[in-house]
Amino acid sequence: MNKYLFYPGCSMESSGKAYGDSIHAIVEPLDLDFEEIDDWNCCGATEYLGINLIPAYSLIARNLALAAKQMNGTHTVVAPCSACYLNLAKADYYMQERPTLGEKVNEALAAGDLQYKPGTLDVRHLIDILVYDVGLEKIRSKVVRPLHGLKVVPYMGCMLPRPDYQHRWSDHEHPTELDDLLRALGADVIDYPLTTECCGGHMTQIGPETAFELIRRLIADADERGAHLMATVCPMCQMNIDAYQHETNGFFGTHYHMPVLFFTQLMGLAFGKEPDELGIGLELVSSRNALANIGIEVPITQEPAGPRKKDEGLPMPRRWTKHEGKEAVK
Amino acid sequence: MSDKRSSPVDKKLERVGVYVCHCGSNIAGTVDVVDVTKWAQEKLGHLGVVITREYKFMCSSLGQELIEKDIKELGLTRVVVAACSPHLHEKTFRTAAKNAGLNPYLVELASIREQVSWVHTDKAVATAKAKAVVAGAVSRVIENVALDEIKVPINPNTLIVGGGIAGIQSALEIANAGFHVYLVEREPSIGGHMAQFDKTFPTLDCSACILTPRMVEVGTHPNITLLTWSDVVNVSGYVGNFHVTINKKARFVNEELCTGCGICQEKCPKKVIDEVYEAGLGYRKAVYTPFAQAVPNFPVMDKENCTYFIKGTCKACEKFCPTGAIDFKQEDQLIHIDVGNIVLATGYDLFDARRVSNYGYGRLPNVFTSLEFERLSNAAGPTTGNIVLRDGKTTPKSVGIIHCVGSRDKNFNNYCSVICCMQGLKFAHLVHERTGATVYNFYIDMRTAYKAYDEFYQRVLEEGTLFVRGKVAEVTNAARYENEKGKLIIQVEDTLAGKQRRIPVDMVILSSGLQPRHDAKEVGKLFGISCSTDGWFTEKHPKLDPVATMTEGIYIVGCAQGPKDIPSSVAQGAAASARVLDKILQREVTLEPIKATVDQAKCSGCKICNGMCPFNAITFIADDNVSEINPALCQGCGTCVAACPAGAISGTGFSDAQIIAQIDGLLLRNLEPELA
Amino acid sequence: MTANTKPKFAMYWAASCGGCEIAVLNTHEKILDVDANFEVVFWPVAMDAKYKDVEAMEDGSILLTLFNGGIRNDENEHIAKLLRQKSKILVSFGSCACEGCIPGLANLSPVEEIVHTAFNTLTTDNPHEIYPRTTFDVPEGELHIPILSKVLRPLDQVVDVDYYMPGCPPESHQIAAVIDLVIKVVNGEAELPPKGSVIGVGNSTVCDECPRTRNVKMIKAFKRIQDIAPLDPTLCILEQGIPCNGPATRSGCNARCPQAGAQCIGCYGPAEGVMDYGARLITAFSSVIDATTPEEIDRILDGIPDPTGQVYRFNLAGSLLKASQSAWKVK
Amino acid sequence: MPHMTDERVRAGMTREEDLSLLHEVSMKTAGVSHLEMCIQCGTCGGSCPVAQAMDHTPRMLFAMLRAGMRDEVLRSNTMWLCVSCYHCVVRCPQEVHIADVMYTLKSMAIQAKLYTDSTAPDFSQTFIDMIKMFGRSYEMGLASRHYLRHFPLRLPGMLPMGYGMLTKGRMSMIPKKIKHMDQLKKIMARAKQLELTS
Amino acid sequence: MTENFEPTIIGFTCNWCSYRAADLAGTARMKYAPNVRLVRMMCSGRLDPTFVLRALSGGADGVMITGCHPGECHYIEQNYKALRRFLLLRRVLKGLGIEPERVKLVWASAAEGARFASETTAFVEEIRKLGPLAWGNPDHRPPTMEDIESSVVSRPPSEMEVIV
Repeated sequence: MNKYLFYPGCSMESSGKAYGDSIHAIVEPLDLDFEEIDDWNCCGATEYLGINLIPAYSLIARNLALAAKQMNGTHTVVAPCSACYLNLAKADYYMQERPTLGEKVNEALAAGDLQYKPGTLDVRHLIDILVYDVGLEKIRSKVVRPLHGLKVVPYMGCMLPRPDYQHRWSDHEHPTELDDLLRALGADVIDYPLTTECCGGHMTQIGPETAFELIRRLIADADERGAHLMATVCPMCQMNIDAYQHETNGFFGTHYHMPVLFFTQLMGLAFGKEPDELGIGLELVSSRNALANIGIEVPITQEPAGPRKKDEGLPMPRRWTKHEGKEAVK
Repeated sequence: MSDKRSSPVDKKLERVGVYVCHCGSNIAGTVDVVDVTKWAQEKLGHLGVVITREYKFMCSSLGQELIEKDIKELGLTRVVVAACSPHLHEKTFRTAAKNAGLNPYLVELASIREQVSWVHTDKAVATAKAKAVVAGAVSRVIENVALDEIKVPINPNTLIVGGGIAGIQSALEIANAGFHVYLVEREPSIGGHMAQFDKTFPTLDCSACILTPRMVEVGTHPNITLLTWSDVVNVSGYVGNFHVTINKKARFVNEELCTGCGICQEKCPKKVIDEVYEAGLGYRKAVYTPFAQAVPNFPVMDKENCTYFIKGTCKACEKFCPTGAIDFKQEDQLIHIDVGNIVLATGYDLFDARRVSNYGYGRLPNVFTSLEFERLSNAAGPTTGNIVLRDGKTTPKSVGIIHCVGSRDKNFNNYCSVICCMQGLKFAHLVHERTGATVYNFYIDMRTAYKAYDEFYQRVLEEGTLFVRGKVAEVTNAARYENEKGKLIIQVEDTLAGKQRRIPVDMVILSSGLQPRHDAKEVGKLFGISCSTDGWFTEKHPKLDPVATMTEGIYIVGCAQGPKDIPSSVAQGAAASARVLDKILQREVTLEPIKATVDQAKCSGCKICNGMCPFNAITFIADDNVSEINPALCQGCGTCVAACPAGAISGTGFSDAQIIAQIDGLLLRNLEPELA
Repeated sequence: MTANTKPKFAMYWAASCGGCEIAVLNTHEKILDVDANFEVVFWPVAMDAKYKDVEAMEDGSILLTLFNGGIRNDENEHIAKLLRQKSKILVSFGSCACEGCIPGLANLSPVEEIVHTAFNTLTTDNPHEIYPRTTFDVPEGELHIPILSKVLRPLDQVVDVDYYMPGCPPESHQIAAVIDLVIKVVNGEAELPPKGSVIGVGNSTVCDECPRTRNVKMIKAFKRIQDIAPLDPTLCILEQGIPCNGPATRSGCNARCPQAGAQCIGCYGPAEGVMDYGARLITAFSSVIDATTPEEIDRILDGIPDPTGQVYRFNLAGSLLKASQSAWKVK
Repeated sequence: MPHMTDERVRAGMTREEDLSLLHEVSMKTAGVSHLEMCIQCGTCGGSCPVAQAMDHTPRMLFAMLRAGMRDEVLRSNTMWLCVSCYHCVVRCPQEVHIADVMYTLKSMAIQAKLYTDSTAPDFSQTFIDMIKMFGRSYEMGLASRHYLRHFPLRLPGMLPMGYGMLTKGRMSMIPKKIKHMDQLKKIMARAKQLELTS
Repeated sequence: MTENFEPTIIGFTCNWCSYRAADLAGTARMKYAPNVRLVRMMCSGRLDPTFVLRALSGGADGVMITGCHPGECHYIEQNYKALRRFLLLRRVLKGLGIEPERVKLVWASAAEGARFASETTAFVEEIRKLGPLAWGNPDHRPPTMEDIESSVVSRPPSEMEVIV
């Protein structure tokens, strides 16, 4: 169960290098075997779908076809980037839902001696594998330096839990996977209502003012809630919030300093890895001050608010989780 | 082998009359009725068609007289009417035949309106298809046999399951007519959801004020046996003769001795959140009556939470009970009753608003469900009627009421829950009246389609409630601007203004929809009735028979059949009672003679049919090594007929011979005598 | 030939295996009653006779003809028509004549394929691929062999039949009883049953005569008999998951096969009034399946490897569809 | 097929033609769009994080599609602002594939050359050009080409960022290229043909 | 030959759902292909495979069996029995060289007039693609709408044809 086909995506080698490095660092302690899909190409991000239909899906499907060829012992493709994950999952799903699309894409693939039968592969995101396959129990057992005292805002981003063709996530709006994982690392996880709000996506490139407003909402709310840093699962989110924070501050005349790290970097730290091994320091908004909180092992100063005493007010309903039966939180 | 062998030699020709209806231009507009008539005369004459006629409206009294006259004068032994669907006028023409002395089951309808003229456009093609349909009907009617209706005696007692307002109404109607009713309720008290409400729309009567007298009447009625804290566990038998087993759960309170004084509840040290009656917003004790006016007024002990049952000590209730009515040794008790009819009034469950996670219920404290708000605004509720936030003290200054929560949404329930619009308006009025807060109602479509409902909408408009047409996208506590801090922000597209709006409020009320009881499927199975895709019990006919079900003698009323408000539930309760009384007063019930029978000479006792019948109509007689079908239990589906490997089971109304003949006719294999 | 006042008797063997003839002889002494009460005028397997002799007989002069075998070629058809013409009572005798039987399974294949299989497969040593010809010129003139028809037909699809006597072969005790009856009729001591009756059979199906215990059947898997060891000797065979044709098959054989520990394969054909035997078995087998999803049902049905052969082993030629598409499509 | 002018739409032109636009959009969308099921509830417009900047909310756009207002729809900035966050998609009570419809409208607008601001289409095209050249995205090439053309004034403010990205190795001066570019090119060429014939 | 081919199809309907769906399609004036002629039964559980065989051997090119959705049977669960028979019947037909697609099972509730209409039209097209069945006689087309006008049904010629 621990072998997977791996689709890194373009950013893993460039803007999201820290993500790539930190994934590399945690794979081994968790007994995961990630086999990179040979000669994969860019998934087209959100750009191609808005130009042509068949070419866009053929571009994505080439990766699926290559992965299907490479299947041995596993039919699961792992993508760490939310946009790649969504594109791959989407192509697989729509080729089935609209058979004519599937036929045409396969006709195009045939020009390169490839073919893909939709439904052959399971396309999953890295955090899905970590939470549901590896399990929080195992992750907890690898923690040697708990992140006690580090106030983290879990930021899932939008393209991961939505549209969720295969019903993999606990919720579309307030999924708990990242919260649970960060909690397993010992971090103080802040309830972040904007966890699946958009970071602006490609708007930083084409409509910066719109994008700045979206970035502002995210960092302002995180700041308001006293976060030391944000943890993300997506290179695009990291890039937008990190690299454009300076410009956003300039645009609004604000002075936010909200570092944003990949959740895998935090996992690496908790597992006892060294910061430089995990790409820490590659972020433009420095996390040095934030991480000082673990470096000096600050004791837990603030207990999370305990259950409300009965006489204080009216009782709350129990919280809903779609995956009540699923082995997520042990 | 050849089928020649099975058909009797030289069967005497029947005398068949074929009547083709124009239905004004409904049929004649697309089908050449005159051509069909002539064709039937020419091509089907050898089968015994002696007269064919066309007429403007066959179902008119003149049309019927035409048939009656021909039956008498021409000695017709079979009649085919090519007109509309049998579901519309089969009865009409059967009655006409009966009036003329012909067995009504020797009449056959050929549907050339719903299945031909209304669904096709090409006249030639439609005419040709009409001919085939008529040919099928002629072949079939020749194989029809005269049938007699079946009569079964009726037990005058009635079982009503569910003690909400629909069940209460139904019970009282029957009991007042002088017949005995068993009313079974699974909660400790009758009253149902209505007992939880504060006010009822559109007149704003106090719910308890109008409900309590009815509850008391049920509790004291000499013709009603009230069994609360009880479940129906088994049902067998058939209309007029049901045998029912009821499990009366242990109350741990002796009903003979208990006076309902309430001391046990007062002394019980264990406080439990009341998830049922108080909708999770208040507390009760481990021994409790759900509310002050409960009927019956005997408490029940909640075994899961009682300290004595958990730890083995306490017994405070027993110590203080003045009459010694507490009985920790009480056990569940099975009660067997016989009844003639059953009314199911099992009600609804409230949609679980936590599922709409973008509305934040369960995450954001000041988001409330409709049922919570009912308790909040109820003078007998946990806040004695003060509308406050979840902190228990702050009065909201602004309130948003969201309609269609979980309803009209393919992600949840795809139907309209009917009551939510009026409920939302009622809440708006109550909030406005009690707190003076600014109230917003968010709706997709305002549905106020009954007497005095739209007037209530106008009244709420007049009171200054603000209406925003748009399905709310989300409720969030993530403030974007200064004025949003500390508030719940309702984000919505105001579709009439064409703009996205963010409206900060203190409190959000979700007008949650209704959904079928979580165990509706199992209950349906227990009583032998079915559920729709949505999960509501299926009525016999959605318009013309809304309280009866496919199983004779079983009726459905109130929200068990589908979402509805109090007036409609009451009307249905009464309607079902009228149907039950009708059955009781007839003393016997007439059943459609569509039944299966086993030819015992042919039956080999292979026991294949015995597993086929969901109504347990087929019994195996071990001594004779044959199976037998109880005609009163048989519902006439014909599954066993098709299943019998020996061809030993035959079914009336839809016999093999009839269906085969119809297939041959439809394929025009009957246009000339088959040559040997 | 001396004048004989005894009623005349004939028996003929068309497309069949000959088992029916053996079954008649297997009635032991009863066969002597036939001789005592009838004049045997035509019985190719038992005595020499020429078709010409039969052709010369007066129409209706034979009282009783037992015709076994299906109609597979023009010779069969000619004799069937001839015997119909000459006989008062024509009995369709045995499963082949009644419903096609095993030879009828050839109706699953086109006739060329049948000939090919017979003359050019591994088990046939035919290196020059010589096939029979229907006509052949010899110095003496032209020789003919019968021409195969494209499908095999039961007797009643070719001529009018008075009675049917199914079974592969009919049980000897049933044959003896029928012979007794006809002798009684001849002597005016009994009356013939109505024309078209099935004779020498029971009223019900095999289960009626089967002593095994039966319950309501719910089956999670169909198996073949060789896959179950040992079979419960007292429990219904179908209940043990083996497709047993007994529930749909006419009684009269005393449930021979189930009594011997094997499933009924259906040689007595359908029960009284049944239009299609296979349909009855389809409904019987599907009725005992304990599953509600198409996938699960399909999985269970996979346990019947040849459904068509299973339900039509004896009855294909006499069924509603009579033959397979490929047999019909032959030009 | 000639497009209806907006004047003709306002004059209430034939129903068949109106529906053809809705149908066309539906057919060009990946998956089953469910566009005809829209009940105009506004969930999409309410959910959209960028709705304030849109000419029309998505809901209005769907109403305009039904009305056959082709040019007005394709000139709208709505689809160009869509950030593909899928909030509207999971909340839509009628399961309309809103985000995918937006992609369709973008491609239709490009084809009809009806977009009012070329920034977005250019960015997409540049991005795709890089992929077609290398098989992978090339951020340096993309950024330099794109910013010089559309945001020359933003460049000074972005210098620290660009510098940081380069020095921290988060942006490469040299593009990465896949091994089988020939195969990818063949696939894309065939796909393009199929798009044209469909 | 299949271009002008108008299939003849027999449809079996359940009195409570699909027959009412057909009625509803009529009341709503939905248009669908005229090739299906309906037989009403009380339940899809009444469907005897004999009926299907009779229809196919009697000139029908396809058979449509309709019933309530699984779990919604008016007789509780009888449609599951129809499903089982249908699945075995299709296997037997396949053995006889009849394309299993010629017999189709469609679930349609009383409210699904539109579904009934669209499924009917779709099935007619599927059968049109398969071509005539012409059971027992490849040269003889089953009676079509036009043939009804002339109304003489030619019987299959003798099966006795010279071969080899």
